Amino acid sequence: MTLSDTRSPLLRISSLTKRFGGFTALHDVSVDIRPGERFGLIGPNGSGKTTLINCISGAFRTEPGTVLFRDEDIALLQPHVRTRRGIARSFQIPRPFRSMTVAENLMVALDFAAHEHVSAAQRRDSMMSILDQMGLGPKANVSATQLSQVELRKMELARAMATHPKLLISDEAMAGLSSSEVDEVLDLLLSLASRDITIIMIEHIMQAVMRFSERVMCLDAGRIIAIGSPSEVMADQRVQEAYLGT
Amino acid sequence: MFSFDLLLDAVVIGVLLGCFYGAVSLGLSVSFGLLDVPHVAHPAFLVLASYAVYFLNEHYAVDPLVAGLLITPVFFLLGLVAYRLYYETFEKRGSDAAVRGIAFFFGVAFIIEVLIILQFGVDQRSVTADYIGRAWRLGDIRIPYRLLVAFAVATALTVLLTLYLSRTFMGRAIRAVAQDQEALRLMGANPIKIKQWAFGIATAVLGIAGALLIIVAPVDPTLDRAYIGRTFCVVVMAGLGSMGGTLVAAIILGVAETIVLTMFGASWAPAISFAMLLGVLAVRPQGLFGRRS
Amino acid sequence: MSKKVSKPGSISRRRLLATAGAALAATPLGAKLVRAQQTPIRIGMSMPQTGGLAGGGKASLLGIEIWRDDVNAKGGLLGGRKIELVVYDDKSSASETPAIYSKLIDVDKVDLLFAPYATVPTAPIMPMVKQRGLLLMGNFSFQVNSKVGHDMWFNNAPWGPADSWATSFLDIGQRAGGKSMALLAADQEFAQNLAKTAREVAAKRNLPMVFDQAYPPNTVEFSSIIRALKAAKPDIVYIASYPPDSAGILRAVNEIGIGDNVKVFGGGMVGLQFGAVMENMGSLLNGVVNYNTWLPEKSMYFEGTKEFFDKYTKRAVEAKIDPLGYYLAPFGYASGQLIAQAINAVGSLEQKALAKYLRENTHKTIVGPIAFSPDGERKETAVLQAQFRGVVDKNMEQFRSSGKQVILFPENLKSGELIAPFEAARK
Amino acid sequence: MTRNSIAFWTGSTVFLVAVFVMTQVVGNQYPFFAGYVILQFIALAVAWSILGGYAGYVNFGTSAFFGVGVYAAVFLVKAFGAPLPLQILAGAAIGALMGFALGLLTLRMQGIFFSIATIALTIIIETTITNWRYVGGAAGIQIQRPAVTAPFDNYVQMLFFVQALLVVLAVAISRYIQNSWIGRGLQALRDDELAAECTGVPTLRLKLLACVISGALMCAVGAPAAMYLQYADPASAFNLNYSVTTLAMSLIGGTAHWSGPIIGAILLGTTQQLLTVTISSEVNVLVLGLMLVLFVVGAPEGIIGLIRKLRGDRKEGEV
Repeated sequence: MTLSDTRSPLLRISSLTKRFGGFTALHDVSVDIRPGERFGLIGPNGSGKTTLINCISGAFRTEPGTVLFRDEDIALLQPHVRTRRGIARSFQIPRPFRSMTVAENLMVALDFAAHEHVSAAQRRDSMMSILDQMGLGPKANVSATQLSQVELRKMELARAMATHPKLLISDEAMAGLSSSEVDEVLDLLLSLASRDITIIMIEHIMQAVMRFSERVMCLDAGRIIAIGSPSEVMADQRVQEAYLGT
Repeated sequence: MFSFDLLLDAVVIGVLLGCFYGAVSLGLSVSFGLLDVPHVAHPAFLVLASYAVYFLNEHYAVDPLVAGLLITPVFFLLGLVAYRLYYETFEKRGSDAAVRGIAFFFGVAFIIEVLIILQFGVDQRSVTADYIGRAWRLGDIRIPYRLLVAFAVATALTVLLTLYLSRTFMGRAIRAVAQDQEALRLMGANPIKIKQWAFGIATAVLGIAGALLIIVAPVDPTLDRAYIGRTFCVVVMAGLGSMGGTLVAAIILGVAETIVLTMFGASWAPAISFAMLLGVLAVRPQGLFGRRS
Repeated sequence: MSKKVSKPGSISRRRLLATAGAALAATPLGAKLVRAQQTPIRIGMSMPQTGGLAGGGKASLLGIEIWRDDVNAKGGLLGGRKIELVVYDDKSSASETPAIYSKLIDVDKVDLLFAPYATVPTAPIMPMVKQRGLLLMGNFSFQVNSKVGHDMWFNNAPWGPADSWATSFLDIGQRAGGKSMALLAADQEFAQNLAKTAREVAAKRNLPMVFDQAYPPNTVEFSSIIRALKAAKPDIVYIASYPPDSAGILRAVNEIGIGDNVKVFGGGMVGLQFGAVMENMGSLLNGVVNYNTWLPEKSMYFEGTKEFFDKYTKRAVEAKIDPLGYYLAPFGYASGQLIAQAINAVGSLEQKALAKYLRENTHKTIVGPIAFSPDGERKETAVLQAQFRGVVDKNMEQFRSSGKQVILFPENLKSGELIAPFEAARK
Repeated sequence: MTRNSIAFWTGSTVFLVAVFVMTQVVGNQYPFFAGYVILQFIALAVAWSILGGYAGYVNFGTSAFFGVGVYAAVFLVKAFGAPLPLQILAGAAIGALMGFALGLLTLRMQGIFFSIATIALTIIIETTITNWRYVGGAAGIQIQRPAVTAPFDNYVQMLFFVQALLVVLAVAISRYIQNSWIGRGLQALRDDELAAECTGVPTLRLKLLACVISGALMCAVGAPAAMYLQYADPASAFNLNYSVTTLAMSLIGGTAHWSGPIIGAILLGTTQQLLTVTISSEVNVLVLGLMLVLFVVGAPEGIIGLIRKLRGDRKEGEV
C-alpha cells in the first residue's frame, strides 16, 4: 500500500499463516488489494498461491492472521457468505456442476448469490448477457460435460461473474490453453476489469501476467519474496532464482 | 457388581475379540480404505469363505485354517473379477460411483446369501478342530484357544499386509494409487491394474478371515448383515487405509464391547460401540489413524 | 348362512351361483359347502422360509405336508375332499403377514387358516382373525392371545400356562438343592418373554436372583458374560437363548467353566432341539437340562408317531431341512390331526362349530392327547425338561436313540433322574 | 400456476378421489393390505430421495426413521390413546428433530462417511428402543386399534387412504423442492460441494433442510404402520430391509426427477408383493439382488434415465 492512496483497500490480508500439520504453507503473508486493481499472483508450484486463494475464498480456515474485505473481518465466514459479500473465484481444475447445462450452472449463482430480489425474467436476461459477453451464448443449453477446455474455463468465469462479485479470483484460468485461447481469456478478464471489478489473477504464463497486471506479487515457499510493478518483480533476483530453481 | 478380576478378564477377552474383528475387517481396510470401493458385500464374501471352509472341513476333514489358506487363491481370482466388473460399470463412468456402487454390492450380497441357502440350507454350520472348545489356563483367567488363534492370525495378517504395502514395489504402488491416481498414471503405471491387484489381495485375505469367522462362532447364511456395521465401523474409526490402525481400532471396539457386556447392561453393548464411532467421526472425521491431515 | 345348504344337484346353476355369491359376500370362509363335494379343502398359511425363522418354518411345514399327504392318501375328509395347502413365505417378518392373510382370506378364499411358525409373524394377524371370527390354528407362538382374547385360537405348542416353563425348570433346580438363580436371556422377543415369567416365578418363591442379564442379538463372544455369570456363583442357571447364541454360550461354558456350585444349567435354549446344532455341539451338550417338545423316549410314542418320523426323515434329507425334526414337525402334523378330528366330528367346515369341538374335547395326536384351556393354550403343559447324557461329537444318528436326552419333567413322561451338579453330569 | 402444476394437482386429486372411491366400493380387503405396503414404500422412496437423490447423501437410516415413527405412534397410543392424525403429526415432528440432529452431527462428513454414520445411528436407536420396557422392549407389543371413523367401514381402508394422502404430500414436497431454488442448490452441491459453496450456495444449511424434511416424512410414513400391524417389535420395525429396499427403489426409478422414486417403488413394490404370493421362497431375495445389480449396471440413471435417453434418441432421429 502506498501512502498516497487515500481509498481504503478492498482486501487487506495481515500476518496470515496457514499450517497443515507440521507443514507451513503460508508464512506471515500481508498484502492490500486496492479497489479496481488488476493484481497478478505468481510463484513456483507449491509456493502457496492456491492456499492463499483458499484462505481468501473460505475453503480453509485461517488462524492466526486476519482477512479484511471492505473493512469487515471475514476470516470466520463460510465460503458461501463470502461469495455473497462479493468474492468470487474460478478453480485451477474446472469444477462445473456436471449434471446441469451451462445456463443452469449460472442460474445457481444467480439464485443464491444475487444481491437484490429480481424477477425470474430479469435473472434470465442477466444470465444471457453474461453468457453472450463470454461468448458462450450459443452453448447455453448444452450440458456442462460437453464443453471444451476453453469453454469450461469461460463458463467458470461466467459463473463467478453471475454472483456479481467485487473481487474475482482467477486461478490459472489459462493453463493448458493454446496461445490464441489464452488471448481470448485474457481479453475477457481485461474487459471485466474495465467494469470496476477487482481481479486477482494467478498464472504461470508470464506474458499474460505482464500484460494483465498493474501489480504483481511473487510467493515462494509460503512467503512473499517480491511485490511491485510487473517489470520490477520480473527483474528481482530472488524471483528469478525461485523460478529457475537454484 | 464390580470386581477387578472381571475387569481384567474383560480386557483380555476384549483384546482377543478385537483382534478377531480386526482380522475380518482388514480386507475392507484395503478395498474401502485404500481403494474407495464401497464394498458392502465384503461381509457376504466373508460368509461365503466360511462356508467354503466348512465344506472342506466337513467333507475332507481339512483343518479350518489350512482350508482358509487353500481357498485364498480362489478368492484372489474372485476379487480380480469383482473389481473388473465394478470398474467397467462404475468407476469408468465417473460420477456417483459410490451411490450406485453401494446398491450394486448390496445386490451382490443378496445373491451370495441365496446361493449359500440353496447349496447349504438355512441351518447354522460350524467346524471342528482341536483348538475349538478348549481353553488355556492363565492363573484365574481362562482363554479359549479359538480366540488365541484369532489373535495370532490377526497379528500375522496385519504385519504381512503392512510389510507388503511398505516394502514391495506393488504394495507401494497400491498406496500411491490411493494417494494420487493421476500422478501414478503420469509415471507410466496403470492405476486400474494396480487397483485390481489390490482388490484381489483384499478378497484373498477374506479366505483366512472366513476361516476365523467359523472357528470363533457358528455361521448361517444371513450372518453377513450383522457384520456390515461392525467392519465398516472398524475401518472408518481406524481412518482409511491404515492396517495397524485397523487392528488398534478393532481392539478398542472389542474391549469397549466386552467391558460393557461384562460390567454394565449387556444389552447396551451395540449402542456403545456405534456411539464411539459417531463420536470419532464427529471429532476426527479422518479417523484415529487417518491418511489425510 | 352355511347351514342353509341345499342338496347338490337339486338347484339350478344360477341359484347355486347366487347362493354362493351371497354366502361369500357375507362370510368369505365357511360358506363353501354349496360347492361340489369334490373341491379340495384349502388350508392357508404363511410360513417363514427365509430370514431368521426359516429353519423352524421349513421343518414345521414339512410336518403339515406329511399330514396332508396322509389324509389325501386315505381319500381326504368330508367324503372325499382332498386337502390342499396354500403357503406363502413371510420372510420371518411381522410386516408381511397382514397382507398375506388378507390374500388368503379375501382372494384365495381358503377354508381354514393355520398360523405361521413363531410369535412375531403371528402377532399382527391375531386381531384380524378375531375381528372376522375365524378359527386359527397357532404354531408355536408364545402368549400371543393373552391380550387379544380370541376364543377361536388354538396353539399346537405344548407350552400350557405361561409360567409352567419356568416352574418346571426351577422345580428341578430347587429339588437338586438350588438356593439362588442366575438368568441370562437374549434381548429378543421369545427369550424376553421366558425371562419375564422366570423372574416372576423366582420372586414368588423368594429365590434370590444373583445375576440377571440380557445380551444383544449378534453377540459374537460369550466368554466374558459367562465369566461374569460364574463370578455371581449361582446354583441354578436359567438361559433363554436363540439358535446362533446357544452354541456360543455352551462353547464358552465349556472353555471358561461355570463353577462347581451350579446344580442345573439350561432351561430355555432354543436351538438345542435342531439336529444340525446338536450335531455341531456334540459332547458340549452333556449335562445341560433344556426344554424340549418331543424326544425319542419310550414314553413319547403314540399312535402314528413312529410312522410319521419314518416319512419325515426321508423327506427332510432331500429338502435339506433339519434331519431330526423333533421340535416342530410332529406338532405341524398334530395341527392337521386336530383340525381333521374336528371336521370329522362336526361334519362341516363351519368355523364356530369346529372351534367349539376343539375347545370341549380331548384330541388324540402323534404327540399325545391334547386338550385346550379357554385361552386356546394347552390345559396342562407338556413342555419337556430333559438332560443331555453321553452325547459324543459329530454324530447325528445318536440322537435318534433313547437315553441321550433323559426326560425329567413332566412326571407322566419321565424317563430318568437328574444328575447334579452340572459339572458331574458333564463327564 | 404453470401448466405443469395444474396437471400435477389435477393428477393428484384424481388419484386421491380414485383411492377414496376404491375404499367405498371395493369389498375385498386384500388390495388395501397389499396396496398399503406399496404406498408406504412410494412415500418412503420419495422422502428418501430428497436427501439421497437430490443431495446425493446416501442415508442408510431409513429404517431408523421408519422405526422411530412406528414407536412414536406406539408410545402415544399406549400413553394417551392418541388418534391417528396426532400419531402422524408427532411422528413428523420427531422425525424432523431427528433429521436435524443427524444432520448437525454428520452432514459435515462426505459421501460414504455419512452413510456409515447413519448405519451407526440406526443401531443406537434400535438398541435404545430394545431397552425401553414401556413400549414392550425386545418382546414387542400388541396394540388395539380404536373404532374406525366414518366414512370408512374398515380400519385398513382408512389407513390405505391416509397413506395415499401421505404419498401425495411427499410427492408434492419433493416436486416443489426439485423445481425451486432449494433443488437447484442441492443439485449443485451434489455435483461439487466446494464449487457450490463458492457460488454462494449455503451447502450445510441446505443439506440440513433436506435432512429435516426427508426425516420428517419418513417418520410420518412409519407412524401408521403401528396401526396397520397392530404389533411392533424392534427387530421388525428397524429391519435393514426398509433401508435397502428404499435405496433400491430410488435408484431403479432414477433420482434425477421426482417421479423416479415413484416409478421405482411401484415397480419393485409390486414385484415383491407378487413374488410373496407366487414364488414365495428365497428366490424372492434373489430377485431383489438381481434387479439391483442389473439396473445399477444396465441403467445407471434408472428408469427415468432410460426414458430420457429414448426420448433424446427419438428427437435426434427426427432432426
